[in-house]
Amino acid sequence: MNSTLLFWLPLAVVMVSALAGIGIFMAGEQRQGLRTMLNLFAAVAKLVLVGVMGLAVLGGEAPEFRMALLPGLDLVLRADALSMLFATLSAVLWLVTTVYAIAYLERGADRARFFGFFSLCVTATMGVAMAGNLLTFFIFYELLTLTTWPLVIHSGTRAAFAGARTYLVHTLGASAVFLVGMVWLYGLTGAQDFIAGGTLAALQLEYTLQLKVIFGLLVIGMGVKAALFPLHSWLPRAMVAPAPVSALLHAVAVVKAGAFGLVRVVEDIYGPELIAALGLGLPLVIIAGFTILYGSVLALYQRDIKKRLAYSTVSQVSYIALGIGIGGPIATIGGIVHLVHQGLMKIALFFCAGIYANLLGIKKIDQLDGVGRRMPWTSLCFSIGALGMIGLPPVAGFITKWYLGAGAVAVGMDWVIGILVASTLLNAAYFLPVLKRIWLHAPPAAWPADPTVSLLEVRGMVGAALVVAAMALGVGLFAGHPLSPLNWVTGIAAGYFP
Amino acid sequence: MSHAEVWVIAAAAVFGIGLYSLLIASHLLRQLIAIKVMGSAIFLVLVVAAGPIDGALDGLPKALVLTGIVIAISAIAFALALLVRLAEVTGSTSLEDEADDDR
Amino acid sequence: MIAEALAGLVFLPLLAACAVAVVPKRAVGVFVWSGLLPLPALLLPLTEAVWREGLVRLAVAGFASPLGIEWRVDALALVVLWLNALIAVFVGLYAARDYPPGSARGGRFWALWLLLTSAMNALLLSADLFNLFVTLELVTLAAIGLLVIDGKPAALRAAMRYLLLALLGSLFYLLGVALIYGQAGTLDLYQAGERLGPGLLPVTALVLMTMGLLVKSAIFPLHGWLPAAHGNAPGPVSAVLSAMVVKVSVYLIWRLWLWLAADWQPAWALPLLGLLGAGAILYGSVLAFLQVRLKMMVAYSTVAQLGYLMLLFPLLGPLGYSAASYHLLSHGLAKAAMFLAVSNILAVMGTDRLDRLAGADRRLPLDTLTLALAGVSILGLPPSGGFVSKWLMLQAAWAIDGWLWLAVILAGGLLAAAYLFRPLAVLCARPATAQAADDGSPPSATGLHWSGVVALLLALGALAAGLAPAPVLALLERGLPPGILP
Amino acid sequence: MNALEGLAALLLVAGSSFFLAGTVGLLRFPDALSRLHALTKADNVGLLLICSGLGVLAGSLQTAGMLLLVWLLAMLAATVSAHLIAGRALADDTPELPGEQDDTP
Amino acid sequence: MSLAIDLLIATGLVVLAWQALVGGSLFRGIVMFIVFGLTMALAWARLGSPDLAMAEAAIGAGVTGALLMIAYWRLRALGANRPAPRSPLRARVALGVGLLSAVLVAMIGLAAVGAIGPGGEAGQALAEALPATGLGNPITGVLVIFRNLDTLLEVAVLLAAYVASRAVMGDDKAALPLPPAQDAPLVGALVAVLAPLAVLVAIYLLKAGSQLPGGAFQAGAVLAAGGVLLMLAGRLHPAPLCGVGLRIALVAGTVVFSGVGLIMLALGQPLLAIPGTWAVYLIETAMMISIGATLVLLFAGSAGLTGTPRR
Repeated sequence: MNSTLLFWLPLAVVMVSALAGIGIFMAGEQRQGLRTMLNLFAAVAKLVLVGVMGLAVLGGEAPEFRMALLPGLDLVLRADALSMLFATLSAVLWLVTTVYAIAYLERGADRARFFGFFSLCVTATMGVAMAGNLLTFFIFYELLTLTTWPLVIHSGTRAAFAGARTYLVHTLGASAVFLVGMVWLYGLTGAQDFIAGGTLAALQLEYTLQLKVIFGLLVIGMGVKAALFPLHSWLPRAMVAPAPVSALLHAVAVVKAGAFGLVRVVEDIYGPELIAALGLGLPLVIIAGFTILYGSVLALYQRDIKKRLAYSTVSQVSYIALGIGIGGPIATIGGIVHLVHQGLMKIALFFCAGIYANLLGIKKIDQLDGVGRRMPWTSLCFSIGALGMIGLPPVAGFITKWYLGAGAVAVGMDWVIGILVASTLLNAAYFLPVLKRIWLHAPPAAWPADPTVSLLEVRGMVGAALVVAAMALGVGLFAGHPLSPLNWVTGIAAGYFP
Repeated sequence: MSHAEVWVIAAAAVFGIGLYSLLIASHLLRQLIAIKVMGSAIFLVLVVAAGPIDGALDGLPKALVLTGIVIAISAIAFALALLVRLAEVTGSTSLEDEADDDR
Repeated sequence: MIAEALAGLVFLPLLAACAVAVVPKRAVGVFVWSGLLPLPALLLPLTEAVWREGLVRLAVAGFASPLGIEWRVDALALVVLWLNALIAVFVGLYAARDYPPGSARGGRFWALWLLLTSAMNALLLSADLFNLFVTLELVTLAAIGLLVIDGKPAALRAAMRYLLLALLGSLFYLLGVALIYGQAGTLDLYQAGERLGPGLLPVTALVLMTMGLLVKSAIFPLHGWLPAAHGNAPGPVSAVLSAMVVKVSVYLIWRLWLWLAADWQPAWALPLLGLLGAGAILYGSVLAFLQVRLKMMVAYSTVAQLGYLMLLFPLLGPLGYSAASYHLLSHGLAKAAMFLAVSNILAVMGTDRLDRLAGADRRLPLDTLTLALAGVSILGLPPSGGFVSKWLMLQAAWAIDGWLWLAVILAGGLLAAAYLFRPLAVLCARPATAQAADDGSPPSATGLHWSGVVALLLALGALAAGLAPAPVLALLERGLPPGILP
Repeated sequence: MNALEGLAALLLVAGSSFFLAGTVGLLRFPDALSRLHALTKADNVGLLLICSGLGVLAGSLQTAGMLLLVWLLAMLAATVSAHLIAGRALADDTPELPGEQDDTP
Repeated sequence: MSLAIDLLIATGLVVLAWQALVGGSLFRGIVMFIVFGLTMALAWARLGSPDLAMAEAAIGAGVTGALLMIAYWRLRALGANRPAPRSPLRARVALGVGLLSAVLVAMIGLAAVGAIGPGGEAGQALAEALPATGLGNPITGVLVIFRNLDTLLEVAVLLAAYVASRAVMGDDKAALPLPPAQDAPLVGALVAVLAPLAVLVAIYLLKAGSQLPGGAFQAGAVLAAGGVLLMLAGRLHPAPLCGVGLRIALVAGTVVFSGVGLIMLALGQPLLAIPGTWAVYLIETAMMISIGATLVLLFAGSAGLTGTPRR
């Protein structure tokens, strides 16, 4: 792999969906065929490029794109093991979600605007994944906020704007806090790239208090998007967005960007030893643990399907924070690998919720009676996702919980197991009754809505849901396979705990 | 008291009267005259503060004042055209009555 | 070669303006574009020279500075010259739609437009205090002439108020020049700086000149005339007013404080100027949020953004200096794009009142996008030039532990978010009535019309400024004012 | 104090006294027409005396000629303007000068 | 003795300023302003600069006075309302501000005058460089040779003022109203004498400008005065369109000045260098024509001028 290719590859990966987005904007509303073609071509091209880059990373090389941005500060896009994990996840799920979205919005309005910002949003996610230093991360992190705002207000209703406003208030407020933290950090250390194991060890003695405050600021900055407890309230309100948006947004792009940021801060800036030395792990675990329980309890009370899934996301994402907060190789593996598992499972659930809403007009949980007979395949995917969430063995969720528990014991935080058990019970409490309704209850006389729907739409949406559910299952079953996310994360964690 | 002080005090007094009238006058024409009068006072200070009085006054500030006078008249001429047009269109000759004109 | 470039910058548009005033209507177009388009080309050799030597000097008419007038181009002047050239050409291209060179009103419009461009170039080049007064007057007259070209009553009243205040400002400036000439015996900005010491008189002169210029650049307490003037001006005129005319007097304030008074700056005044800026940011943003009309909102946003330029004084240092100059550049581009987009919306929708613009983005997709992109730069969010200047300013505030300035900059950003996302939300809203009326089939979206593209290009320029600031910042780094140690 | 300077001084004093008379007339007389009468008569003669006095002082014929030209021009302008003002005063048959009654602040 | 005269003129200035700006009717204010202008001309004469005296009298008092008068007449013809007088509170505040500014400027001025060293360095440089140019009058030297960029831009300012006033006018209107022509017999005779005299004086001022006080601006103002007189006497009428000849006259000053400057640059000389006295005369004539034409048009408030009477 010659060096010029290694230089331009990361930029190409990030930019391919941006070009598609601009193309879609230019194409305009009417040319639907061209738009779909552009969408699919860009998604496939990105997947191929990510694949090529993955091979390069496996081959030991580190493709890196560097551009002088500010005096002494560079825009760096680099493909290391961790960024490849998130980049691959995003690329795969983007392709699936595009197929799903095309089917879902067959009769919707303003599709050019939707898909344009949709691809820009993935560009931002890719940028977040590939960022090589905190400044680049911040640039794409903010770009993510800007590109997701139009998606949230897509339907243009009053509720959409209320949700969007809360979303903005939280994210822009957090960005101000994040900016202060970053400026403070750059004030102390100067321009530093992400280096596995952290770069601040030398400063520990001199600036202990300042490092702690900076850590707090950065966690708040990331915490909003990662929906940690006090900062999570925007997530349920942003459910007004159409299903593909809440699927990609709240299962993959926005929420994961926040969690990924937390991983970067803990692992690549502070480094596990410094976190342990400064005792910053414990507060993070406490917040994460509380969020897990808080999210699950609130999910119980939700009657709307998507709201329940939203609160479940709030609690699930905190597993990642929990994992890296506990520290130690095992728990960190559990935390990081949950990045992938939660993504797959949650997107499956959101796809199914979207199908129910779009095809049968079902929005509330008590309308789900007997839907298993009417739509067997969708309900199957929904069940796989739900079981995974609860943490039953064959599906991916189990592996995360197992590693988190083992990791906590290894480090001596036995009480964390209590949280894990409690959350599993709560998950079961809010998912099992739903499954019971779907499969065991008798279907109602007439479904709320039964619009005449083209076969293409049905096959597109259900197909996407099936693919994602299969992947969730496959990741769980073939965890031992060398290319599985689990082994991939074990390799990453090896970098942090030599 | 050499001559310079006389002129400076006169210029200061004229400047003060001009500013007072600018603030008090409600008719724009009066305000434009005030601006022109204040301008003359400033030119006076410019020439007097620059050179020795008994010897030949320094020629450069005089040229500047000449330029200043021509600029002053072009500004006042445009202001008067603007004032007449404003009076024609809105019927008012003062900035105070804020009839809300925008659509 | 450099002398020809400098002469071209001033005399080309000047002679073109004279030609436009003389030739019959059908030939006006040729002279307009031959006066405007070569400007960026003329700047290329100049940029190369400034990059090589850091400073280019030219004694006009061959007489050295105490007697004659001298032209000086350093990094800051070059950056603002580039902004002026870009605005003159791009907003000019936009204006060709509303005021075609062949029309009756077009002749007068383009004569004033060319005079304005030439006057601003002359001002940016000049290093002579009285020559700056003359060019400032020419800029003011040409700008107000453009402001009233449509003859709207509101524009006439705003123009009258602007003219009165501008003339008053010039008087104070002239009094300052009189004092400085009396003390230093020379009118050259840099020579006078060396000859004057931190006595009472030089400081008084500096304060007088600054007061005059503060009125002209509408900084916070003296900003009364700006919203009405920029809000009621025709589209392209409000763009050039906000992006350039107001900035030029702030540029002059910088020249006075950082070059003329480099070594005898009254230290007590720096935080005061900073407070003016902070007041402008907060007051302007709140007022912008309360506006009903889109153009007035953008005008108040100018009042707020000008506050950032005044924050240079408390944050004096290489970081603060390059931050403020970069802000001047990126705000110019972004604000021009925003005003053009707004005037497009005004032209198509017939009104710019927010309560009547619901769902306008369907008919004007391009202009809504421009408004959003320009808003990103005004807000200071990452991929834009605004972010680069905000980032540098935060670091500068950080270096001197300026907690107040840190808070003001962040608050400015958040308030800007408040007043910028509100119109965007309105534009993208789906009014209940329209929903039922056309059930999904959008009204005829005005396709890729020329003026929309020009506005978009300016907005993209503001964003590009965010991605490639390195060369400009390096250039600014080399031309630091004497008052600032690298 | 040779003869020429004596003569010039005499002429200048006479001229200024005529001006004084004209001004007193302007202030004292009741209506426009009588004021015009005072002004046109007294001031023109006064100007002639002063110009000739200066001409004598200046010594060179060319300057004297120029000064007389000044006087002629002043006379021409004075007569025409007096004629116009008188016409206007008669037309309005109002004692004061035109515009006096306008009270724009 | 000379101090007494200075004091007299200085107090005259202050009193006249007060008369012009405060109290009394607007018309009376304008008349007092013209007298103030003439007194200012006296002041410049006392300060030893006849050039400025002539300029102040011709432009400061003469043409500005005419513009004010015609504007006042037009406002009354349009029946513009009389604005309400300001509230007493504002009057007191204004008085305070006026007094404060007068005291401040006085202190600044006195300090400035007190701290004057020998004539400014620029003044000395001017004195040394003047003989080389062959000009006697230092002011014309400064205006046309040493600091000629100022003068060039100043003529451009006049052009801008004209174009801006035309822009304000809007295209629906041929010209602003003018008072009815004075057709009294005497006026015809006066105009027949004064108009050619004005041209003669203007040309004399121009020629004398290089050695003695005078120059393009004073000459231009005298020309303008002649034009205004012709217009008031009904010999010259505003026209809706600006003839080509008039247009060229308007831009002549700027174009000729820039042209000479750029040609010199092309020949390798520094930008705007003036080759010789012939160039000075060329530039001054062009500027005179421009200034005269612009001021007359600003007075007429119209696009152009024509000899034939209005329909």
